Amino acid sequence: MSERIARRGGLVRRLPLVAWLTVVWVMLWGTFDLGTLFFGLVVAVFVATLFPTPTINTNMSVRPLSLLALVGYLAWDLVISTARVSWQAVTRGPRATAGIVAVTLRTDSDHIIAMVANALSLAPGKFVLQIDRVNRICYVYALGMQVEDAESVRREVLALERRVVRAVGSANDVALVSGTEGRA
Amino acid sequence: MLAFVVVHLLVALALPFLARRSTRAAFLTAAVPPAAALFWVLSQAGPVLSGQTISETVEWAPLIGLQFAFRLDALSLLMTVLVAGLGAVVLVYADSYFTRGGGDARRSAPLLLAFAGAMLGLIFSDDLITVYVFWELTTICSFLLVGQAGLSRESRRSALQALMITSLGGLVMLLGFVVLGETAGTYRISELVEHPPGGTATAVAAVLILVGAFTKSAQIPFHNWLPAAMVAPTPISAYLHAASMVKAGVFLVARLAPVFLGVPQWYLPAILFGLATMLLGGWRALHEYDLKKLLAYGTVSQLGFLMVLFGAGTHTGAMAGAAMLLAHGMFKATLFLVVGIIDHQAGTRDIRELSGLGRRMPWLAMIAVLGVASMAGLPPMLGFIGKEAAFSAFLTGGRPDLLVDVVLVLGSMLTVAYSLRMLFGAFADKPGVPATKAKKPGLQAVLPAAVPAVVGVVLGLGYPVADTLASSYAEAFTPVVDPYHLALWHGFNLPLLLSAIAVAGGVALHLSRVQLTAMRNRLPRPLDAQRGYERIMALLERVAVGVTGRLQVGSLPTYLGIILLTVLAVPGSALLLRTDLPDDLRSYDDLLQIPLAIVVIVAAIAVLRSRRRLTAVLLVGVVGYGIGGLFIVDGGPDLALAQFLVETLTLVAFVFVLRRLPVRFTQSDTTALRAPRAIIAGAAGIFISLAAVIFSGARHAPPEASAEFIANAEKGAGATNVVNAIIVDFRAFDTVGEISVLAVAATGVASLILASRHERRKRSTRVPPITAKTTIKQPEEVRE
Amino acid sequence: MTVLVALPVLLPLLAAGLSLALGRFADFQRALGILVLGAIIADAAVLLHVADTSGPVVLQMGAWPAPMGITLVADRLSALLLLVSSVVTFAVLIYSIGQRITDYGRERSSTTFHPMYLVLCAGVSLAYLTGDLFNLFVAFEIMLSSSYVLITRRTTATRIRAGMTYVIVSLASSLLFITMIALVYASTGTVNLADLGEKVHELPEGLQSALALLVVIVFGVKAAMVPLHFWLPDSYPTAPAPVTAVFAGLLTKVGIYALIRTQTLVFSHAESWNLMLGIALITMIVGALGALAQNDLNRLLSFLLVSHIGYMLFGLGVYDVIGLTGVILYVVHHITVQATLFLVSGLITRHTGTVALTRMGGLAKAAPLIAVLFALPALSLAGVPPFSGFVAKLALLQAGVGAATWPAYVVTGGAVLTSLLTLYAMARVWTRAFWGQVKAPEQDPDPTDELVVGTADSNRPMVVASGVLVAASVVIALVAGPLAEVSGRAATDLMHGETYRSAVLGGAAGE
Amino acid sequence: MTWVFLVTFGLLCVAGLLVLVRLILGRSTLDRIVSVDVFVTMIIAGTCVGMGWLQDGSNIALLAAFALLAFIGSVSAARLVEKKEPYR
Amino acid sequence: MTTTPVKRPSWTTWDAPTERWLLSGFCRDGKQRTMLLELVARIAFPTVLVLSIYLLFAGHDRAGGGFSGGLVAGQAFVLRYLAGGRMDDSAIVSMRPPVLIGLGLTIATASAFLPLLFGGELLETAIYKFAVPPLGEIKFVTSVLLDSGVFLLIVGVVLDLLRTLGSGIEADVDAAERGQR
Amino acid sequence: MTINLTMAVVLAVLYSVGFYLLMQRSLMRILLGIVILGHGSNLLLQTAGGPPAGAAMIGTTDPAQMADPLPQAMALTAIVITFALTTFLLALAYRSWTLLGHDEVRDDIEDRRIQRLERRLAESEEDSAEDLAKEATQ
Amino acid sequence: MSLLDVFSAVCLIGGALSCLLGAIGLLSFPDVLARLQAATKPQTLGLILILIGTAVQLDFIYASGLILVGLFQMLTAPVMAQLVGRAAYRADSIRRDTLVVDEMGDRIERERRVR
Ligand code: NA
Ligand code: NA
Repeated sequence: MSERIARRGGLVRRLPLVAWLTVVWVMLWGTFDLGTLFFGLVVAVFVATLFPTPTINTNMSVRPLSLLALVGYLAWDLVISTARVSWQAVTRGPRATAGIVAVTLRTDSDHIIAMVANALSLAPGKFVLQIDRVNRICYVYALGMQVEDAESVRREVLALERRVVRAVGSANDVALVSGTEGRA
Repeated sequence: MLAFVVVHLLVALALPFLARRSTRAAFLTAAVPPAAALFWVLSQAGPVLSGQTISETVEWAPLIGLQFAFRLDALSLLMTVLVAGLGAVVLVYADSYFTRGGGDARRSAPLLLAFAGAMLGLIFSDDLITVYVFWELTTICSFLLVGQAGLSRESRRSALQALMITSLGGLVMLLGFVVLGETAGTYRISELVEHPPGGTATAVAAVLILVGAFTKSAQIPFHNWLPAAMVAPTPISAYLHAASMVKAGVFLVARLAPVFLGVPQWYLPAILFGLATMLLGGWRALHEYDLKKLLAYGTVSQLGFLMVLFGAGTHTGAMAGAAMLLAHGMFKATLFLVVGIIDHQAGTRDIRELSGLGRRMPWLAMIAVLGVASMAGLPPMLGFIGKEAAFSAFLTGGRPDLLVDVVLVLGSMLTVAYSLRMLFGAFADKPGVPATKAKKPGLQAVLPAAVPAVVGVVLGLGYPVADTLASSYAEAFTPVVDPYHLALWHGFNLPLLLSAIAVAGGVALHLSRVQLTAMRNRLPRPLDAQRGYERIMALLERVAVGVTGRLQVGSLPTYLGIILLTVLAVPGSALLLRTDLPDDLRSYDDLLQIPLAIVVIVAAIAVLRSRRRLTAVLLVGVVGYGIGGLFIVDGGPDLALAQFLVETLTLVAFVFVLRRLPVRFTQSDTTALRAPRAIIAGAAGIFISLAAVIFSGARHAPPEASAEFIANAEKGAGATNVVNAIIVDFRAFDTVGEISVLAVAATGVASLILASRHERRKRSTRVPPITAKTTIKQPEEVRE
Repeated sequence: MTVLVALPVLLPLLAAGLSLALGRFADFQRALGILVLGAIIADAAVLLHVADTSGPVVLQMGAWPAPMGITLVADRLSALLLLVSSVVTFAVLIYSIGQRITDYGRERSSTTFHPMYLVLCAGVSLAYLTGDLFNLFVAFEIMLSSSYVLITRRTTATRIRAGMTYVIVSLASSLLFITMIALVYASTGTVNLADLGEKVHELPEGLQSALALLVVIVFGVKAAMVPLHFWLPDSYPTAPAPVTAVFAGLLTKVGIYALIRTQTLVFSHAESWNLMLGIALITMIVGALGALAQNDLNRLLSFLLVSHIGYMLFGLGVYDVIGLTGVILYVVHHITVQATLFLVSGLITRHTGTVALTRMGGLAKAAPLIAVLFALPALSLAGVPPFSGFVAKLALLQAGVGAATWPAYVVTGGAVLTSLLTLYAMARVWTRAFWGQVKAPEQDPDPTDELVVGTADSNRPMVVASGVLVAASVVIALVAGPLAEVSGRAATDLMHGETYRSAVLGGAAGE
Repeated sequence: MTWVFLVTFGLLCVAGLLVLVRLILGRSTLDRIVSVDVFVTMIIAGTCVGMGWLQDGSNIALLAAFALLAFIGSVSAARLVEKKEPYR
Repeated sequence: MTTTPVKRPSWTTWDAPTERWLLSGFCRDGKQRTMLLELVARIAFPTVLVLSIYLLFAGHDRAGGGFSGGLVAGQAFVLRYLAGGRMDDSAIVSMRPPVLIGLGLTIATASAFLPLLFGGELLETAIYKFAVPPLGEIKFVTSVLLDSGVFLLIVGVVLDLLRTLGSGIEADVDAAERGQR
Repeated sequence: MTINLTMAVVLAVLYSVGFYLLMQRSLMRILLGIVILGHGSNLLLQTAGGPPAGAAMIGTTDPAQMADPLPQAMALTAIVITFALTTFLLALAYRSWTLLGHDEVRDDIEDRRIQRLERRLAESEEDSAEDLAKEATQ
Repeated sequence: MSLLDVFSAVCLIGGALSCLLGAIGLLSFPDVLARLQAATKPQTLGLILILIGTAVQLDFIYASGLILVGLFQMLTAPVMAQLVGRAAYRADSIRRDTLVVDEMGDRIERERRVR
């Protein structure tokens, strides 16, 4: 029953999606005129209506500045990590070591956990091997680490979580991550 | 004439329905059309015998010389007496012979009538193809009549033997007809007679046609089907295998003799094989105990005799042949019907078991005597007249002709001997054999037997009628100054002496029959036609099984290998032998082609070595992506896009299926096969690549159509993407076809995959499966 | 007017689409199929009439002139074959509807059979009509893909191997086909058949012959010419009767048609073609011998099918007007008769519950109607007069003798021998299955397997459909005169490609 | 500018061939899956460079499709491997 | 959102998200679920559909066309299947794949006949241009009808493959596992 | 117009590998062989149009520099058809697996029977020929 | 060479180098998990750099499409990594001797013993 209702849940709820799809359409055509926009809107509404997605409770609020900071951090991280991993590949090669570290996140939302995992996995060197969703544990694989590096890995992950939450998390989550820094 | 033939066949078609009600009505109804045909032909006898002919032509497919051409002349008139006259008689007789309402009766009535119709068509034909059409129809009727319900193995064998031998002849004859017709430019017999063609082709045609005549008329070495066919019910033997069908070959020789006058390939085999057949048939008849078999060998012998007479192609020979043809039909029909009555009433026809029937059935014995007398050539029977003429026919020529006469006399002796054997065997009182119990036959059985016997006597006494008939036919041959005439008395001359010798010799042979049989049993039998036939059929079977067993190995890899070998052997050799490599060879056109090529090549070769399914699939995916890359380099973005999309979807589909299959390939092939396969595959691959180089080097002009596409795409098809314009507009029809294939494939996949779900559903509602073998092996683990 | 040329392709495709979309309505599917195939018969008849009286009917698809667009051409040959084929497909449809109704009841709809069958018909029609080599490939694929589905429908453990053989060999030959098209295009720059006919002759001699031979092999696999035939007897016999009937009747003939079309219009041979004559002889003999070794009725018929492909190759090998006339006549005859025999074999199998001849017996008494339905096409196949097979065979023999070369004589002799062996094979079927003691029907070992529905009755539509085809073959014999005339004219057209070329390319031809 | 493109292509080609080596060596199926994924990415990159070189961007949307494809193929293959028995 | 499993879950099911990311009547068992994948699928699915529609319409002037468009749309569904399992309710209009295939074929073949109504040849294309003031000039090429038929059919084919090779085989695997236990 | 040697080698390898795989018993290998052959033939079709050139897009490429569009269109059709048939064969392999427990193309049973008969005939000489003749002519 | 060209050249060559380094890593690292790091991530960077380098060369109307490609790559690469890594772990196709710490394996062991 609730499914049906969720499905119908007006166009308003789907506005971000429609907007995104319209943007995609316009970017694909590369022509920025009224016609393209109009048809993009038509297509977006068509797709969004024909294939509805279930509602998800997200209290996300985007903070542009923090988001920009996050993107910048990720870009920098990408470059740095690439260099690091490449160095590993060239110098250590087959003798490279690695470890799997459990990190308990502080936030409890599918979205945030997924985004953290995604952001973490974007750069080389680390990625989330497994998520224990119920216990909010991310098992992070880190390349080139030694036994003593486990704590620093945990710290890095939690720092990333903080950045993500600040960029898109709800006020609640922000409160959750700030202050209690570095606790694992 | 066509009308009569058609009426026969139409009535035959309707008869099964009548026969279901009453077989008696069916037989009697069946007798009507032949009788009518006989009366009509006899009513035309006057003009026909005076040299006029009646012709009818119905076009069928003139382009290939197919037509029904009919002609009533003396020969066909004579044959009508046999075919239609005896047909009517036999049909009436058959009703008394067959069990009323029985399966054989129900089957035989329509078939006999159809046969009569086909026979009529045959004897009326004035066209080679028409002859063949009816010829084969009689063969088929004979097959069905001999086999009947095919209950016994013997009847099936005999029917098949008759069918095979006569069809063999028929087909060879057809070839002869075609050769003759194509050489002469016409298939009309009357035209061929008027303008006989010559040359090698005609000689070849003569031989081929003779083969047909020999098989149908049971000449050596094809004679054996005839005695074997005696498993048929007696009316059928009497009609088909004595009076009419077996005459078809002789009739054909008679018909075509004027065409092949003076062709040695025609008359030499006819005379030689005829003589041999006459002797052999007579000799075999002397030792038979089964009355029907005895008569059958007698028929073989007589057919040989007729073959000699007609094959000679002389005026007198033709006269004799005509007379003997008629005589034989009459007496043989009589004797068969008599034997049929004996068999029917006494339950046996073995002469060792029959005794005293002459006294029990004096009338029947009388009739038999008339028949036997004609057969033995005693005056005043028609048989005597014919034999006189026959002896005369070979007296005028040189030494070879005399030799023929000697053999004819020998043959006649044998004829007399087996005639006596038949008569005494059937009717005499035999010491030590108890008198056979037999009911007196009914009038409906005896009368039909009597009719031909009486006709034999009447035509003998009224020999001028027979003479007119025979002369009228013989006119076709080179006219002689003083033509021979049939007569009872020519004075004391050599033929009469020969007749006397024949009779005397025959009586002597009959008296010494016990010694003869003993002698025969001591003689080696190197040539047995029956064994020969069986050997050949066994050989055929052997060859069939051998060839098929060796070629049809049932192995798909082999079949595919053979296809590839054929590609290599046929166009491959044509290409290699007759062309050179083009001279503008380049090693590459775009630098990027090289790395992509390396990727494709390495991945493709790696597929061969991969043991795991998923690895192989991934490697094939890389090949596909690499080719997509090549498409991009080549300037085909649409193509590349499609290639990438399809490759991915293929990969996904493979993975879906691999969920269920084992991780590794099953290795079942022996390594021995690897090398030949690799060689074939490599050679074929190199051939195609070579062909690609050579063929692409042969074109120097850019394609016209493509320039047109580029010129018209924007205005005509509304597309600047020319490839797309081709797909949706210029060649949109291809696209429609292509999506149909997709739709079909998806439907097929559904029907295959969902089948197991249906089965599960069915199984859950029913008893456990009977054969569905679902061994589910848990796939191996993915691990190094 | 010219639209009529496309209807035999587009109508069944449209109907197939509707049939898929409305797959739940059994009666609708049946009615649609019958309606469309009936319409195609009428259409083909009109096309034949027009093509015969006023020349080829040419449709340039999308109004693009010939070398650009795809051209559909109904000349005498294609219209004639289309007509005969559509009669066969129509009858087979009736038969299978009847069979489905007896086996599953009236209400059951079929999501696969009807659409696939219609697509198959479209593919066959397109193969006859198209004037474009690549489109011919598409036609083959349409036809073959639906045949794959039909042959593997309701496949069982015992039959799946056969389906695989069929699919894989066909796929392999399709790939060769595409390769051949690529080579053709590489060397000539066109795929329009009429255009190709002109361009191919600009190639060096060796390339021409290599290409012609490659084409022979590509179509030879489909046509089952020896030694490319092995797949056929292993696969056809295992499909249900109507499927085998239409496969045997049509699919191989489409291969033959393609062979004839390409070898006359595109490539041409100066005199009688000895290689083809040799292949013809081997095909005839190997097929006939194969038939004699069989105990399975359907396999026997399949080998005979192979054998008689040899006749058609024979006429093509003679390569003159009368030879091609013979081929056309033979194809027309054989499409009908071979399909009929497989349908009747289906009736026999349902009656006896087995395909093994040794386990049958007494059918002539037990089922006289089946006996008649079997006997007539059997005799016709053996070339016994006055049936259609005789007419066609006679034309071929005349062609062989008329060619007056030693190879032609030898093959003519082989044709006669094959005729005899065919008759022998048929007579053996008769003596084993129809004569002898009546045997009780065999128990069906696998009731889910459609191939043998032991002791299931054959309802009236099935018998009527078989009867209609038997009647059709009789009619072919009856109208042999006009038919031979049309075939002769068609053969003349084939020998002189100008009619076709100028009809397709317009005034450009002959320059 | 041409040399830039040539160098880029050269580096990509070398990288591609290295990937090919891993693809052939394996050793596990997952290695191969990763290699295929990387290979497709290389082709995307190469195509992109080519479009830049030719100054023709009209078909750039293709790349979006390509990027999607590699992903789907790898995911499905990885799923297959994963489906087998769990750890130990 | 309280997930209190009766049995302690195997470690392989830890990845299951707590929310419903994709609309699906049937969920994969936890073992196969992946939060990240479902998230990506949720975002990518409509995006890829838009891409596919773009390809359909862009085909005339750039690489693409009904065929590629249909395949890309099909890939969207593949992605959705990989992430979320069976997709019985993926759209508001539920249509069995064979029906979609049939519809596509019908449209494509019917579009061949369409020009006849306007006096053209079979499969002939007409180009219409409209000037709609605010949107600019709109070009309509009739062959897009054929392309749409192709598009629909391909989508139907891919969906059918997912139904058969995807879910069908999955059901077989399940049945086999049940049978073994 | 001649195809360059690199492409010729690629074609040779693709066709050889495809043909070799085609002659295997494992249905999956055969299937891969068909896919590879499909790749080979599509590549051949494309290269039949001529050496690499610009995409056939009016407005972006000079018509003189355009690659021949027709082979591309044909190859596109061929790709789709090969794909369709590949999935079908895949389903067939799967069906074979569920029915038989293997995915191999084994030899034909009926053909095997005739081969056994042939071998028996070859071993036994004259005497059995008689029986066979009886069998044959029954 | 304009400044834009220089930027473009840096991006292109840098991207290609990144790809190459990734490929080297793919070849040299000991097990799937490590190779995964080396292969997929530098690819992402490399691709993005190349996209940027190309976008600079093209008209903006075309370059917009490249943004989509980049986004797509960034969205999917991590998912791919996680799925493959997880599969490798589940299928036990990793080298445990190179793992200095495995808190996940420890936990699984612990829970198994408890049970
Ligand atoms: Na069954
Ligand atoms: Na059955």
